[in-house]
Amino acid sequence: MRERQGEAKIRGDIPHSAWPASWFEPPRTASMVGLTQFRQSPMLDDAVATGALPPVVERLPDDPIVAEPYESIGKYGGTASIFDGGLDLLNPPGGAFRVGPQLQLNLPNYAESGEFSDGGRTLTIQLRPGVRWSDGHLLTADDFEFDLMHIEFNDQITPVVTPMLQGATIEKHGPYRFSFRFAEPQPLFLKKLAHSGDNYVAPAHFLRRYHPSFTDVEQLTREAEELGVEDWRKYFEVVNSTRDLLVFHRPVLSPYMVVSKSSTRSRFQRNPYYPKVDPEGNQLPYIDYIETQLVATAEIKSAKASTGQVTFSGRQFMTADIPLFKRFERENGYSTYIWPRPYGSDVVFQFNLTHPDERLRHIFQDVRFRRAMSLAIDRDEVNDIVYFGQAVPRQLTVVPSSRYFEPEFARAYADFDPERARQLLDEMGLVDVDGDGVREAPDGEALDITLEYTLGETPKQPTVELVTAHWGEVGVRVNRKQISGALQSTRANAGLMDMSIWHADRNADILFPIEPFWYVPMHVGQEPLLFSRWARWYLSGGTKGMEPPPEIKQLIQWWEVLRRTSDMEERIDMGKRILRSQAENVWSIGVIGLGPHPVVVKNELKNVPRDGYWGWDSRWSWPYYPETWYLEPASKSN
Amino acid sequence: MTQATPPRVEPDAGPDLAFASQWRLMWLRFRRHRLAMVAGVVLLVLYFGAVFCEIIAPLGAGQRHRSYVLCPPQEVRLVDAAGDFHFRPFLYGVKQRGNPSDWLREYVVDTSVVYPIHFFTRGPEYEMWGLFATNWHLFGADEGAPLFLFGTDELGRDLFTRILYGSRISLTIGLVGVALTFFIGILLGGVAGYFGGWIDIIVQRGIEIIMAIPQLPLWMALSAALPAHWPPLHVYFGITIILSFMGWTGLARVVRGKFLTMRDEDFVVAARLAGTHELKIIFTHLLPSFLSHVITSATLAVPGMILGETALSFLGIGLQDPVVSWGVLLQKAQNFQAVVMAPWLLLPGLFVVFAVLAFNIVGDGMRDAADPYAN
Amino acid sequence: MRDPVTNERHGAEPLLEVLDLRVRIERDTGLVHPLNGVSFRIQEGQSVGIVGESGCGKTMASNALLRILPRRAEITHGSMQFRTQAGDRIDLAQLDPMSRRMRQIRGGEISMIFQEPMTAFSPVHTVHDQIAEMIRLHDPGADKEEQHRRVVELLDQVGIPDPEQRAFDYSFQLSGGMRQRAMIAMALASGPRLLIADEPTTALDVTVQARVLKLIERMQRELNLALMLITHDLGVVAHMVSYVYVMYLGRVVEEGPVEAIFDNPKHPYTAALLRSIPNLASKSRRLEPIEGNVPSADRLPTGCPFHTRCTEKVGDICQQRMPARVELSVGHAVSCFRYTEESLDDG
Amino acid sequence: MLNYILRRVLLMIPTLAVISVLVFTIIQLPPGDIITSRLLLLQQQGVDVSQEAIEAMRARYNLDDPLYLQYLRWIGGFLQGDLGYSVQFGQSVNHLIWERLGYTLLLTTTATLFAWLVAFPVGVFSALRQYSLLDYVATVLAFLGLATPSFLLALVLMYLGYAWFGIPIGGLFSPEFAAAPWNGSKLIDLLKHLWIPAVVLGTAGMAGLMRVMRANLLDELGKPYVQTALAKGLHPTRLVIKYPMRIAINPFISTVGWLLPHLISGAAITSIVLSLPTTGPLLLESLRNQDMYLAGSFLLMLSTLTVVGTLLSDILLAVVDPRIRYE
Repeated sequence: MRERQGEAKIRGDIPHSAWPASWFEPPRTASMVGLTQFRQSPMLDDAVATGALPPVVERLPDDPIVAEPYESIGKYGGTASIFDGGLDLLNPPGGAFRVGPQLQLNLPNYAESGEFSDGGRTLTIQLRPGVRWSDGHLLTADDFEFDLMHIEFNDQITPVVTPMLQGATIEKHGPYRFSFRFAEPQPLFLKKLAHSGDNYVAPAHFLRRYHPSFTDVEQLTREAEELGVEDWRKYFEVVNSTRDLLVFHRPVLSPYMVVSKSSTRSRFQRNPYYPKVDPEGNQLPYIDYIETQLVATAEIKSAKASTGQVTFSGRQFMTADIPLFKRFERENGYSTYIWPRPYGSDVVFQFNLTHPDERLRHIFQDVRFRRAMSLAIDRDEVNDIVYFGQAVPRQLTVVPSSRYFEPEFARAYADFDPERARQLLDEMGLVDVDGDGVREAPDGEALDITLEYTLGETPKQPTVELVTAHWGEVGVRVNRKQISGALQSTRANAGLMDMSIWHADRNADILFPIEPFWYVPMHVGQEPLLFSRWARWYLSGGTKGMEPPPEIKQLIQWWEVLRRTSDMEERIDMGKRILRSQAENVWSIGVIGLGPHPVVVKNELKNVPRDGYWGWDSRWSWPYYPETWYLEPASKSN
Repeated sequence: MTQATPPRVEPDAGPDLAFASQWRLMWLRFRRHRLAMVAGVVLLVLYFGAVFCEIIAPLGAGQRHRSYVLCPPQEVRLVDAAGDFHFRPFLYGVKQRGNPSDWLREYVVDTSVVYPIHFFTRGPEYEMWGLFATNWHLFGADEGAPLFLFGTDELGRDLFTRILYGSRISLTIGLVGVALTFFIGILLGGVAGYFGGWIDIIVQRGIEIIMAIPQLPLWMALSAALPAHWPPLHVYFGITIILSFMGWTGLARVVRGKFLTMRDEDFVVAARLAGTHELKIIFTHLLPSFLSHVITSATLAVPGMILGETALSFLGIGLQDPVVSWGVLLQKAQNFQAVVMAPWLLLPGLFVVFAVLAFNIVGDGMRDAADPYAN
Repeated sequence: MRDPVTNERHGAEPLLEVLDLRVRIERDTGLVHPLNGVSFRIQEGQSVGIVGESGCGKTMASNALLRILPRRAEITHGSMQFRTQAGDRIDLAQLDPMSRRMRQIRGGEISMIFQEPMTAFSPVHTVHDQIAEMIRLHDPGADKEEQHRRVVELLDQVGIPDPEQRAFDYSFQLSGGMRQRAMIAMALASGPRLLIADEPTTALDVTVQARVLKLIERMQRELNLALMLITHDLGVVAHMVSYVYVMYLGRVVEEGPVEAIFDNPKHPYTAALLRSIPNLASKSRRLEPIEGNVPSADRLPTGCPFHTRCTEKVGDICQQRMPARVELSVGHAVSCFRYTEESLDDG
Repeated sequence: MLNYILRRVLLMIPTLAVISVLVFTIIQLPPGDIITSRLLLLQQQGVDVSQEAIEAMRARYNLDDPLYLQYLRWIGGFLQGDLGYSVQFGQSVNHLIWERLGYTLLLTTTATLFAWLVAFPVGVFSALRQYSLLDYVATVLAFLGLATPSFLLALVLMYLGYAWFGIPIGGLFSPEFAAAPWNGSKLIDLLKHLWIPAVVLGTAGMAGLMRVMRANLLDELGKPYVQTALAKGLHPTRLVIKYPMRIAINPFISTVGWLLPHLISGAAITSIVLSLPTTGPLLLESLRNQDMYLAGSFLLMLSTLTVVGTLLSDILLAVVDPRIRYE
């Protein structure tokens, strides 16, 4: 039916050859390439000439990081225009580590290395000497220590500590060498560090001035009042915010820093201390300026992108927008790249297995019900109507490129078999008593299920409409109600909904082992509804929520092993046990995975890879070296 | 200026006669307002469609066609590609052009496939007014025919059919809402105007307060407060109540003003002296005396309700699929992509405009007709 | 004022002579004929009454004179010869209603007092403003001070106390009588020669009515104005005018000196009208309202317009033909088959 | 007069008090609160958010206090001119609102001017030439304007503006001018963008005003004082201007005070469709997220504006209409 080749590609197996081989390895440095000469963007020449900036060699680290461009050595200059809220697409954070292009690796970035010892209880990080903040200060172990001790562990600023860091300490071995010491083995912390960019580092030299541990609280309070913020805490938040940079010019590690900002527009300029160069010794990034514009709605974003108004965009676009983008490609001088979303299922249907109402809980906990619901879905129809037939109908499980993947996980109860579904429902005693075409609960009362959901990210609305229609065809009526994000969060957290949906991210190797919350009740949040009260039980050490049955306790057990072990084989084994349980029990129901996502790239923007994964797991563009993208100066472009 | 005062009614002629002749006069005057008559006919047609949508619609409202997603409107033809005339209308087949991996869903007419149109034919089964099941349709074509007079939506559902079904909700929401509005408006406005004093002050303040709060936030808050598990019918009434909650203030003001001026008129005073109960005075003496005005206002208030329903749907806080209403249908059309790639999705908007226009014009005609001093 | 002035053509040329005036209005409901050949005449300084029930076309006739008919009304026939101050005779029916000439005649030569002083004044302009405007329009030479002096003088003349203050009141601040006095002052402000008073007292209290009428009478006498008093109230006419036209459905059915009309009404309609007036009917007699209503002007009866209500019909002829005008005595004429030749013979 | 104003101002106080309670209720009515929205944001930034974190944050923002306390805290600040701090935007509400108010005012003024400049003459003409061709055309167009949902009109105009005139979609400036300093060509660029929202926002109001003007004028034209003035020999054109129009304009005046608050919130839908940097979308956003201080202060401000606007209108009306003044 479908082109084999196309299928292979869309299945998520973007081959290694899609990207430069060096992207899969720790980056080389200037000395390894043999670079001795470095160049800078001409826009900085004046500042260097007048002495406002030191020469480029002095600004770069001792041994600059070499980033290899996707296609070609770029040219300096230009202004990229992007949507507000998409800034990080061109301005990736400068963290110690970064995520590899296939979402399996965590690669050193500003760190030279990170090594676990003591059975995963100690992580020693060696920073590259001479990496600087955008104000010229050196990045040192102090900055990590400050973040952990004074931001992460200050209960006024961060009310609750990230679980992995609870009880951790930092030990400095020198300006560029330090160790995290954890209370228990945290071998997955490196993945976390890579995925979260620059979350665990802060400019200590700058922030001390605004922190009560270093500056008089009363003075801070006074200053807060003058600024019109409520207290020193909020004041610190504003100062430290990467969104409110303008007033304070908080130093950054990313390629760009803000120069002007209003509530609707902002302008960013290259960071003169950015520590990376291209293989010819040109300091990155290539593009001098980024301008962002605030656009309120996704609809206008896609309209603007389709008329060629932005250099790079993709966030908030929908699969259904693809024809629009394709239609105006030539006319408006851009290309539409189709990047798959690395999600186990674009839409995952979750019944509330810990529903407060015992009647419904009983039905939802019956594996026959969940299997029947999964078998009743005509995934091919969803694929045809919503995905142009170009995505992968599958059960919820990890993406195919994952080391935890087995094909049978994706096939489990994913075929369309309404007869079998009806049979299963009949077996359960869910039969249509009054002959209105809708099944009643075994007690003869109406089976009243409401699906509450919020939109965004993936084609949720059409999928929900189709799937509930499919369920209606086997006699299970599900009411739908679209609710606000805020409400989704409250009700999912509290486990109050009958059922809900989300997009099943965290199904690639970078996040699956850390947060396998689709499969294990280890997290309470807006996304997973299915296990909420079991998860609360687990997180509270058995004091709150609801005690899970043994099979669920088994899942938790496996995960406990998985997250602590440094043995890769054991980790994969545990992961597969967990996923096999999902394939057997269909804890939640997947429909279509690896959905095509439109990424709109202006023709003058070069070095953007044709292929990539688009989503939370990859942090969108981050693994694909946006710092090496450049603007071809306007000439006759084809 | 021919001193054309209406015939003075003798006191013993009784109010009924005056009443009847007032309506007759109104009708006579209304009939002369040609535009209003046309608008009236448009409304009748729309409501006819709403009442008999199951029969008129060739397909089911929820019926999907997976190979005709966002298919443009198809032409019903009498003349074939060769130029020959046929008495039986027919459709040509439609197929997608190009490769699915082009990502462009474009359709071309396939003249090699012909689907004749049948009248009074069997089609998808439905339950007429929830009373009995049947499958008779006014017209239809063979299964799989692209009988999409207004094209299809993003799930491949026939828009013509859905607009018809949608009119049932959209056109009644106005009527039900206005009825509610008027109940509240007349009650509160009447009470305030008739009794005056502190009751009046309270009602007046209440009106002022409600009018002072911007409409959208009130809508949002109220609709967010509708319980999640409510079935569609309850939501429908909930939305209607929300819409009416805003609407009554204007009418209450008018009614209050009328009552204020009328409560001291002779016939009211006479009734009061005769010991008639106050409420009875309101309903038997005051209300009928400006009923024509009230009905005219009602007609003019319906459009606000219809538009309100679409605005709520726009904000995603109104009715939701699977309920089919014009607002729900328009939700799919509210982006640039629809305007460019599938403009037929805007057709429900045209129906909204038509209905609202017609109501306004009819109301205008009624106002002219009801005004005894009209030229 | 009770000189038996005849209204014949002999003697001085009349100030105004209206001949066979017909007006037609186009309505959505069809054509309406409010005036169907009205003829009357006013001499300089003479006061004339036009009497009839509501709907008989009295007001239409005065509006036709000033050419301020409603938009879709038109004069289809007849003439309105008016002798201007300068001595020219012009046919008002031929003038362009929008023309400068016509506007000069309105107010300047012919002034009007309307029936409802409450609404006849603009509510958002002061009395002073509106009277001064009248002066300004017809005497462009008068400067602000002159205007003010004359406004106060006029108000004083019509008997408004404290005119300096009252002039700057709005109409709704004045009592009904005061308003009508102000209206009279405004009508007189431009020094007209013909004053049309259209039901000047209907909207007033009885006690005030007499005083306002007295005022009109006084002003007419003092300024030697011609007065055209339009009213349904024969009682008013009796005291105010010397000559009376009785109108019915857009026609004059009887005309004559006021004594002749009152003492010797010929037309059954006139007689009926007289019987329905309280202060003229003797105390012993019962009031007799006229049977039935005035037929609507869009469905005029055939023949004599009054036949539908007439209690003294001559015969079928009444609903077949229009009776001719018959002069019974000097200045007293009637249109009724009872007095046409054949009927007279019978009598 | 002074007495009247004083009495009205005094009456405003209880009204505003009730409104403030109502506004507070409106924001509290939907389930959930700002913390949940704030969490969404944190999660986007990659911060771990657990139930414990939520509870801690609720405590920090005093969301566990009794409602009346929360209300008192909010209204107390409001009375002192402190509109509070937007949790969602991380800025003071005063700052947020002021920043967008400029464009809102610009848009509102343009839309109102457009509405009045069209509605006024056309309405007058329609009334003077009732049932003429132009009257019919104006009537139908006005009804069309009233009948078209604003978001549809905005969408279609936006597309036509792009397809026919090449006006870039969304916003008030072309990209090349957005960050540029003010100069002539930036102004022209602004005007090029401005007309679509101005037309969309103005249309419904214009249509309504046109009908009101026509109806009022028709009413007034039938009044006896028009006959009086005509009988005075006044030229008909001057007459219409001096008398009936002068009175027919009063309803316009009585709505002047409401224009701003209505357009600020009413323009929200259009602003969302056209992606305009006005206050409307900000208000909706804050309501959606239950950003208490932003939404609450905003709403209360609008309501106060409406109440004050009504009073101003009434005073203005009393100034121009002696009937009200001397009541």
